[in-house]
Amino acid sequence: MTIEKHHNIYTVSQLNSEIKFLLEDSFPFIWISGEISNCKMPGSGHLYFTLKDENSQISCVMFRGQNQKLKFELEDGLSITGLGRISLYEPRGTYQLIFEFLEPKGIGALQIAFEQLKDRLTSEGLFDDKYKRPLPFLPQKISLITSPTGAVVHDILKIIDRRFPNLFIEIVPVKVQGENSEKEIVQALELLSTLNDTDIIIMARGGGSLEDLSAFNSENVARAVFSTKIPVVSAIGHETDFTISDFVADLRAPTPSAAAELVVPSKDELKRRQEDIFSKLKSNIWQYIEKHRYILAQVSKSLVDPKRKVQDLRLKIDDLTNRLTRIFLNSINQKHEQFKLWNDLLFINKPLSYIANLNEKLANNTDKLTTLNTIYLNNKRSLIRENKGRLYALNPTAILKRGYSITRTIPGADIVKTAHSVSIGQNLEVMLAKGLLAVNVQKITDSS
Amino acid sequence: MAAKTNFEQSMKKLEKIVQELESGDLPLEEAMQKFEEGIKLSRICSKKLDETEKKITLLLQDQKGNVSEKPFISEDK
Amino acid sequence: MAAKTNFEQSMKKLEKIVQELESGDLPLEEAMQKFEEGIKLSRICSKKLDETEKKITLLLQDQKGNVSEKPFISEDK
Amino acid sequence: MAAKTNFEQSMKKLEKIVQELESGDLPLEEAMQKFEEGIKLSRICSKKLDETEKKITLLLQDQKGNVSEKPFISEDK
Amino acid sequence: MAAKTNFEQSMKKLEKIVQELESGDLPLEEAMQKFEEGIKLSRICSKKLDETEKKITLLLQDQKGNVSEKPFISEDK
Amino acid sequence: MAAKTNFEQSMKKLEKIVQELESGDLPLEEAMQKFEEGIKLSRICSKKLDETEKKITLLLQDQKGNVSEKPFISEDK
Amino acid sequence: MAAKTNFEQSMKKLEKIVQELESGDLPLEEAMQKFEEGIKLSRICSKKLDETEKKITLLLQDQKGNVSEKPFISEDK
Repeated sequence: MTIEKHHNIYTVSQLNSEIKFLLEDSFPFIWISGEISNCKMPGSGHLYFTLKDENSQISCVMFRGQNQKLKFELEDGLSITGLGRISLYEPRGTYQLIFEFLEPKGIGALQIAFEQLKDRLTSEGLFDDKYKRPLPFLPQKISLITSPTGAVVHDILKIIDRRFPNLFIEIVPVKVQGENSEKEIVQALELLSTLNDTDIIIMARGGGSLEDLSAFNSENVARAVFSTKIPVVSAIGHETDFTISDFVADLRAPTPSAAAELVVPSKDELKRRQEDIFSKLKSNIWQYIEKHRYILAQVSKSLVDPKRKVQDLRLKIDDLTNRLTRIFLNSINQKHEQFKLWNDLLFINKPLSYIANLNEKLANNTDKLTTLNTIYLNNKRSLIRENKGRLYALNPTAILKRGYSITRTIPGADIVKTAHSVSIGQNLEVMLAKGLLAVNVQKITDSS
Repeated sequence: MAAKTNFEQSMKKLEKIVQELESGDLPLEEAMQKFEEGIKLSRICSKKLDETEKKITLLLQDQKGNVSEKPFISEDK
Repeated sequence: MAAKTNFEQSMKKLEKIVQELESGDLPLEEAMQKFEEGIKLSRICSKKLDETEKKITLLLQDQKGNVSEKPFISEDK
Repeated sequence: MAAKTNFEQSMKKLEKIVQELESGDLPLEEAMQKFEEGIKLSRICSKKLDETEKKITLLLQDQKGNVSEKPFISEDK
Repeated sequence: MAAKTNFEQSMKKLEKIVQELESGDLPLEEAMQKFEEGIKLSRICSKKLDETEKKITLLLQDQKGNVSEKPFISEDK
Repeated sequence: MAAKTNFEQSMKKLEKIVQELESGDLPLEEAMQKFEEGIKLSRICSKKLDETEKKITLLLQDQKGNVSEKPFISEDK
Repeated sequence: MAAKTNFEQSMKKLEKIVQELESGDLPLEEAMQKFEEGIKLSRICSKKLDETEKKITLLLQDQKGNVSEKPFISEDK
């Protein structure tokens, strides 16, 4: 307000901009309490209302993201305490409170202390996500920091037993409220951190007032949780109860029972999952084998066996052999025929006809020869006969037929012409016409 | 320690192997290797589930800082 | 040994042989040789699968302590 | 041995001989020689085919352990 | 040997002799000589044909393992 | 020997003798001599013809004894 | 011997004797002598012819192998 008296002339925008800077820088987060009035929620889902006390009022908004987390209904006349920041809307020069957190009024100093501690630890980075450790998927030892009596431990054990019966659960008994509770919790955390033989720590407590939960909102516990080497799950109160421990723990469970569920997986489920995947593994490997067997069978089936080729070739060989034999036999037959022809002709022309001719000619000549011979001989013979006949006709002894006779000496055959040419006693022969006489001279008469 | 073998990691690996086998594109030897590994992983997981004995104890520390353990007897049983 | 031969390589070879034989242009001797090799490869592959199957069965038996003969093929169909 | 003779070459020779006999009027001795060679080649080829068929049967038999005329078809049907 | 004589040449000679004998102008001795030679040639040719036929029968018999009187001629008709 | 005598010459001589005997009046001794020679020639020629005939018969007999009349021709008809 | 006597000369002498006797001027003794000589000559010639015929008969007989009294005339008529 005093700024307007300066000489500097601002433009409205400059002014609003500087005011915005001043306001927002001065009131980054403030806790404020007052009574709600004029509460509206248009279609945008943002919550608009006016916060007032006896003398003043201020426009407020809670954006949808935040107002959805509200654990109670906002209504006119309700007194609330909330955490918000001042924001100036430059185009209109109006300012308003943007609430991050709201709760009904009446928590008082504890709540404020809580918020302050939370702010401090936040700025220190204790709640940073980077410090959040992952929980073991399957813890084998669970350390439970809680009261050994009461429903909480019972519920947790029951749930764990149901989900995973064979787990090692270690209970670190502590007071969870009242005097020494903070100290015991811190000691328990430190002890577990020192022993370092557990997989996870659950800090659990049932629901209660902010006062009841104060140990879990203490800075000591928060720092103990933060410095623990083992992942810590906080399970304090009911779903709506937030504690500092919740923020600093590696995981906040809305309830102790939920913590048990979050920390311990269901053994049955895991077993089923393992079995499922194992049977899938088996079925996949068998399928793999079957697939490859099938492929092999397909390929092997396509392996053309050359029997068909062999049969084709057999037919071809038969054909060639048949042709070969047929042609060859034909040619042989032809040659045979040819041979037979010449052989027959040779026989037909055998020289026997020559012989017949020559025989005839020879016989002719021979006949002629013998005939000529006969003729010749006959001629000669007849000539002889003729001469002989003529000779006989001139036979000087022919006169004997007329009674003459011829006397011849013996021997000597001299014709006796005179008587005295013979001597008595001489033998003579007398040729008669027919026959011869042998005579002896007895007397000689000389006629002369 | 058994705790060193991570159940979840083994399951992840196993799942990956199952997928690889499902595709059917692995060479036989590799598939077989994968399968063997899968069997091992599966066995590890199975074992892992039954490894721990059920035990509920109370961890106590006295004033002097001595730590002791004693069985927890549930009050309502 | 047959086991040393890479299954995939044998399958590749077998496939190639099948194609070559399918083309039908091979001289008898070559076709015969190819066929023989094909049969051998087919046998090698089959044997390899048998061995693998045996191994699988043994592995599964180990785990369960009792034989399970290809239990899953029929289950998921 | 007869098996060493290339089958295709023998077939070619046989074909050539048949053509020679078909085309011309060869003198008896030559024709006889050709015929003899042809018959021999025919026998060699036939024998080769017999051997090949036997081998095929044996190969198929080997694989199954018993004779099967259509070895693969029957398996996956 | 008779086998050495070329069949075709013998046939030619035989043909010539037959023609000479047919002409009928030969003196007896020459005709006789020719005829004798013709007979010899005829015998040579005949023998040659017989041998050839025998050989054919043997060849065909060899191939079939049993005698077939009408081996090929009748088969393809 | 008689075989050495040329048949045709003998025939000629015989003819000449016949002509001489026909033509002239030969003295007995000469005629006798011619006649005798003629007879002898006739006998020689006749013998020669007989021999030739016999030889032919023998040749033919031989030929027939081992020529087979229709060896192949009849088979394929 | 008588054979030595030339047949033709004997025939001449015989004719001459016949002529002398025919002239009739011869004394008886001479006539008787001539006559007797004529007779002798006639006989000689006849004998000669007989001998000749015998010889021929023998020759022809040789050829035929048996006696034929009228060998040629009757045979070819």
